[in-house]
Amino acid sequence: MHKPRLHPVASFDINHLQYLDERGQASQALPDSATPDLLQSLYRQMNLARLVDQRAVQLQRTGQLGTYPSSLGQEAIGVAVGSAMATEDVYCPYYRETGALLERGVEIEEILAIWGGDERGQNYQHAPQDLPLCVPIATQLLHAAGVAFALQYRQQQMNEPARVAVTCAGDGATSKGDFYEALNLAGVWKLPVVFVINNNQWAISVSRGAQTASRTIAQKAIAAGIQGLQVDGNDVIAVRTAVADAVERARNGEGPALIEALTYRLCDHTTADDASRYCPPEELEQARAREPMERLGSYLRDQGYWDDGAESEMQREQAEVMERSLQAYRSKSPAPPTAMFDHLYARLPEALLEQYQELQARDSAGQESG
Amino acid sequence: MHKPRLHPVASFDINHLQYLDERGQASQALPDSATPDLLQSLYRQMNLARLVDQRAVQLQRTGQLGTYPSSLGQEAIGVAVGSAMATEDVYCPYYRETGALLERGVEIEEILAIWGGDERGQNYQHAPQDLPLCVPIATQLLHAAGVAFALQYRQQQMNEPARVAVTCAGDGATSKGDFYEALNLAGVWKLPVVFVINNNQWAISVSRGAQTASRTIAQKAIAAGIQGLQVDGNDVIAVRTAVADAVERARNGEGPALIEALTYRLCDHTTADDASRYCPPEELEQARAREPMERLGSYLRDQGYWDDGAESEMQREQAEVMERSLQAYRSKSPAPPTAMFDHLYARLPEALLEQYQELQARDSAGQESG
Amino acid sequence: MAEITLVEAVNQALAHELGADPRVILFGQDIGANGGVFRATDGLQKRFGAERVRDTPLAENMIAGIAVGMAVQGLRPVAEFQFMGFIYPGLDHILSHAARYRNRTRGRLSCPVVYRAPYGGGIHAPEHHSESTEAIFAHIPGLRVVVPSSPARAYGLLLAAIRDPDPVVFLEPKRIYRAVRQEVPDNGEALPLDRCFRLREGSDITLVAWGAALKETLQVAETLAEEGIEAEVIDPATLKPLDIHSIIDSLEKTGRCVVVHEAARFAGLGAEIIAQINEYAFDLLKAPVQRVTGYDTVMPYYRLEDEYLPDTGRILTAVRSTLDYPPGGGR
Amino acid sequence: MAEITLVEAVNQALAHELGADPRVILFGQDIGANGGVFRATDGLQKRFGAERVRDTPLAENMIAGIAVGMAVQGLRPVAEFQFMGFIYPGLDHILSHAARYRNRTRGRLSCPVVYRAPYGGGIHAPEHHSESTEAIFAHIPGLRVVVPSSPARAYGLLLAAIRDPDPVVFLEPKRIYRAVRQEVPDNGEALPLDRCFRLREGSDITLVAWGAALKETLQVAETLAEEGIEAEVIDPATLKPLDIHSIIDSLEKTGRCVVVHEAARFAGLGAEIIAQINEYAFDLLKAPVQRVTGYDTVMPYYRLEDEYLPDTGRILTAVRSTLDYPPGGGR
Ligand SMILES: Cc1ncc(C[n+]2csc(CCOP(=O)(O)OP(=O)(O)O)c2C)c(N)n1
Ligand SMILES: Cc1ncc(C[n+]2csc(CCOP(=O)(O)OP(=O)(O)O)c2C)c(N)n1
Ligand SMILES: [Mg+2]
Ligand SMILES: [Mg+2]
Repeated sequence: MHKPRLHPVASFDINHLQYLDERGQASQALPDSATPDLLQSLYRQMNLARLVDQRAVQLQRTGQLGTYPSSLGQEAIGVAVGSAMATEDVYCPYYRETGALLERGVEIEEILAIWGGDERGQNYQHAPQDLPLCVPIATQLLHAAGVAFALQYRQQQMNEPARVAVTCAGDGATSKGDFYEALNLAGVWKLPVVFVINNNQWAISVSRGAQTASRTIAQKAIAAGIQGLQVDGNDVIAVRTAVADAVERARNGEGPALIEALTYRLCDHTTADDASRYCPPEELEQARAREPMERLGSYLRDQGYWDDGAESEMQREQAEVMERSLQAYRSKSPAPPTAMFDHLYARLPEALLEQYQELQARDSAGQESG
Repeated sequence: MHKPRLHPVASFDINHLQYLDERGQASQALPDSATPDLLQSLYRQMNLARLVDQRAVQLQRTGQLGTYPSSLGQEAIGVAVGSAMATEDVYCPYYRETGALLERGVEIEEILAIWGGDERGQNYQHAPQDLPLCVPIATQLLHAAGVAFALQYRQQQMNEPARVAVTCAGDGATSKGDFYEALNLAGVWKLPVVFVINNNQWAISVSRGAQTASRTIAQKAIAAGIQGLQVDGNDVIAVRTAVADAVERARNGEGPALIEALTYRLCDHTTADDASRYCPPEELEQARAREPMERLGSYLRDQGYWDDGAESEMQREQAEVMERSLQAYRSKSPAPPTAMFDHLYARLPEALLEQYQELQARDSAGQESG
Repeated sequence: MAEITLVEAVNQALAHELGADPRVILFGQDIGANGGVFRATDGLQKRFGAERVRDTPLAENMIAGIAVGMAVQGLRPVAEFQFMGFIYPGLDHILSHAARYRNRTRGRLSCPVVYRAPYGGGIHAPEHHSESTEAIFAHIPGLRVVVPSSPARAYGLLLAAIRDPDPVVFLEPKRIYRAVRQEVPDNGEALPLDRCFRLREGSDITLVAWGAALKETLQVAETLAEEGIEAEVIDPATLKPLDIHSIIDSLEKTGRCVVVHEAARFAGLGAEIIAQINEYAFDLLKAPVQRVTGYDTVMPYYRLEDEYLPDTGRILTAVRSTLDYPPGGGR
Repeated sequence: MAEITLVEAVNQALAHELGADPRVILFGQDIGANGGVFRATDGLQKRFGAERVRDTPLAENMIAGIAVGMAVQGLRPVAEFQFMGFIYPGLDHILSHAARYRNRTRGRLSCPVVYRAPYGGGIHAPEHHSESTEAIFAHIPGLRVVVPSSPARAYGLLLAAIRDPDPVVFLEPKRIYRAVRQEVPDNGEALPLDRCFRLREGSDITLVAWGAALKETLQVAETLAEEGIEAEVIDPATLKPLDIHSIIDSLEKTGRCVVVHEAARFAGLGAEIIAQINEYAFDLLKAPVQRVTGYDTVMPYYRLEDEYLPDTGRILTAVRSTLDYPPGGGR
């Protein structure tokens, strides 16, 4: 058949960013922002995230916590994202976010409370503007777009300082309309929002390849006419640099960005999952070799920024912090049954008074007899 | 700031196809499929679509029809799409589809019945597998993906011949999650489906530029890892060629495609709309010069495939067809009130019997007294 | 003072709040230059700027979702859905997030958003343009569901909805968008969201209806009055949380009740009202409460629309048999 | 024969229909190699192939929508939503399309799809994993809504749902997925979708409940029996269309009724049942019908979950006061 002549009307490139390779060697000169102090702090925070994850899984196994989603192997993403944001920016997390939450100032016992079945954990004492953990996949991406609009509006109409919304989601989340609608709106309204995808290759048991035929997740930005970049998600320096750049651009009114962070879920999806049912063990093994902690650790040691002394000091300190948090978590007295009505509306509507009183009566009866 | 080194990991081009330029001159050699017969028939069908549209708008103005969406200026798309499909393929339309429906064998009086407030119009007598008109924006795109899966499944599991689903939507529809979810699934499941976007620059009063920051609609295919192509939507030959190619590829198991057909809505959104509230008159004027009928007409005349005689013969014939259809539409007796229950379920559930009988009683009471 | 229609009263309320509160922003499809397909936002973009009265891309899920983000970050978003039939893609964000943000964060964040939509049938529109599924929203804890039935109530209730610290689904009965005109002073006075409106006093029977169905319900009350039967007509207006006590108070007088709504009967809001009457006023009841509603089928295309909607004939029949209960035993 | 659980009965029914009808296909998130998060599809992909038991990308709106396309083109899709709380993004396709395709095309096309979802609380799961919003679906004309409450009924009703020529929302009470074991012969025999099941005979009071709430309801019936009070327990199972007549028949004997459901009370299905009892059995009623339900608030995180769910104590209280009605007038 005769081939028609086509006129190119648009062309696009998708790029990948890496600073530290799998062996912890710099594959290019590090950015100026990567000071020893920063790198040490990123290392510490990743370690803390991993520790919290481990203990949370143990708590779940011993019946002291509900279902918990560990972020084993993906700590670089959360920690880098949290670290790249300014305090006054607004974080819109999904649920696999221990590292980022810790960076944002959320207390360990708050994180435990959330997964321990207690809404009070979402009442972050030190991150008052950040959104709560979001369970319905990808919905937080639209909330982030809305938050970004509010920030933009408050800057432009109410003379407030420029702030940015940052949000995370998994690779599975990119299949949901919310993802695309959020990117599209962010593009056309030029919203100050940064979308970070934790591409850990799995959505529970569904592999990255079964989610989408697109070669990269980053290229999905093209559909919305926004910036898209792929980063090595096990290289905390690459993630932090990419996110910090994107946040700066967003703050300067240059619009949104999508960042795909390539990593691997080195754990079950949650404590309710059994990845051995579907995850090829070889793949897991290979992925282990690329994980982010050792990579940064060996770079730090190579550079003389870290040693055994620093390591054991950190482990001791963090173990203590964790222990205190566990105590706080365990000793928190339960909310009364009526708490389920306390924040449903700003004020309890008259129509609900009877139900409230029924719960109240049950509670005092329970306390008397109990 | 030091610029990081980025590695390109993917690149993409979006192309545009045109055969007939705005003045009706061939901008490249026509495809073999563009025989005089085919071109004449496309011309006729576009004319018929325009005639039906005109009369429908008149009917609405005189209270004989409900709200009606004309496709003035966009006839090339529907007609080309209908003409590029095989009879046994399945068409999944939206609502601005007069041209395609006529090609598919839907009766003019059926189209009028639909907009005249009568479900019986959706019971196409001559396109039994095609989907009904779809009002909720973009939802038909997912139905088309489902249909395509069924066709693929029936071919592979039940040894039926290869068939293809073809679906259309507007530029506004590309902002809705359904659009993206359908493309993404089609890509990853390699479904035999062709998505055609009538990019008429408006979604009611919202301009193409306010829908999305993406330079083209065609590039949205990149997000799903599928083929995307932009065509001159006022060039019926380009649209037909592109759609026919895509249908063939889909039929051969080569997967889905997205085709953006660039055109302009030369009319109000529907008879309930007043485009003068938002549409710049200059823009409309310029767009008029690019409309598809005159373009093909002048090409046909230049080539000696058409003349005044053929034109008046066609107008006479089509006027007759239209008149007969109008008669049929007007003379159709109304459905009884109980019809609203006749096809709710395959069999009327007992729980609804009372309501059915109430309607029945009202009807006979009405008929007796009336 | 000029008399205005219900849809003009909506416009007046929106304009009032845009003027009064810089946090208020409006968005939706075609609400800008076009002024909304029903002109509810006519002229507002010109007056208040395109930043505050914004057209969105075509995605209801997005509209519902960004409203949540805007509201939790201190704005007072008022989102328009073009028709109630197009809210469904946005339900997830309304039910799973808007309704829950305050509760989820123990009051740290809240979601004062108003989701507006024209609702109901009777204007001979295409499929999906005639929905009345208020019961879906009314089932969801954390939401308020409000339906005005006159220009004055549209104005006062919409002001209240925008000022309310929690999410409100505000459903506008489009069949009566232009049915009556009323003087509605633009005085910024909100109406309460926690009680019924008694539109007519009477002691023989209580008629409960909302939105456009009040038109026929009030007509029936007039017809009855000519026969010396005095119907009390109650418009709950705020369907959730529902002020059942005003209805019960009325039943104390009448002991008889008919509920009228356009929505399909099964699991419609009429059922809840009957359930609560059963619970709170069992001993007062002299006859079963009857429902006059849309049928339990898809709202038909417009040729049969009038057969679907409750009309005065059906309401009258129900009223008479309620009054005549027990059959033969008459009043 | 081995005794199986409710979730195993679901698996058995799915396997049976996959084997019997080549048009049946299953899809959803993690239903393939993983066998579903509750293992409802365990082993089915291996047995019937990845073409017929398919994992989908993560998009419920897509799942709901493609099911429509598959069904109208001759397949018998069975779509799994991972939890009821994640159906909402797909509601639009269920309400606006699946429920309407037959009607819209005057029977030319039809939509025999089954939308399955685990539903209800009580398993200490995170937020959104404990929804009971069956009333939303029950309000929608054109749907069937089915809730099994035992392994045998899960098997028979799911077979019927898959074979039904119209769309069915099939809600599986996950709290009792593994609560009891029963012999369930794999004989391919469907149960009817148009009538209630009487789980216990009695003439003193009628208890209506479905899904997991039947567990406590039946326990209460046992407790009452020890006191010589015989409760009749009715499981409607098919909530829409509802076989009200079996309930009315029971009321002919008992004159008293309590409805139990996990869902929030306001505009829940209990209301509809009471409304119909009011309509059909007004003169039979010796006491107001009471509802024991979830509270009208967001299902709390799991620490307070048990306070939210109806328990035997609350049911007993309601039963006793219904039996003792009028208060003091006692039986
Ligand atoms: C709307 C919705 N559907 C389904 C689920 C159940 N679910 C929880 S996590 C998950 C997979 C998410 O995968 P991905 O987005 O890649 O994130 P990851 O968990 O891998 O970090 C699913 C299906 C949910 N939470 N929300
Ligand atoms: C879900 C949904 N939202 C809103 C509408 C109302 N509406 C009908 S047509 C239309 C604009 C569609 O624009 P586009 O997709 O570009 O198609 P066009 O009408 O221009 O052909 C809108 C908003 C609808 N039908 N469905
Ligand atoms: Mg993942
Ligand atoms: Mg358009």
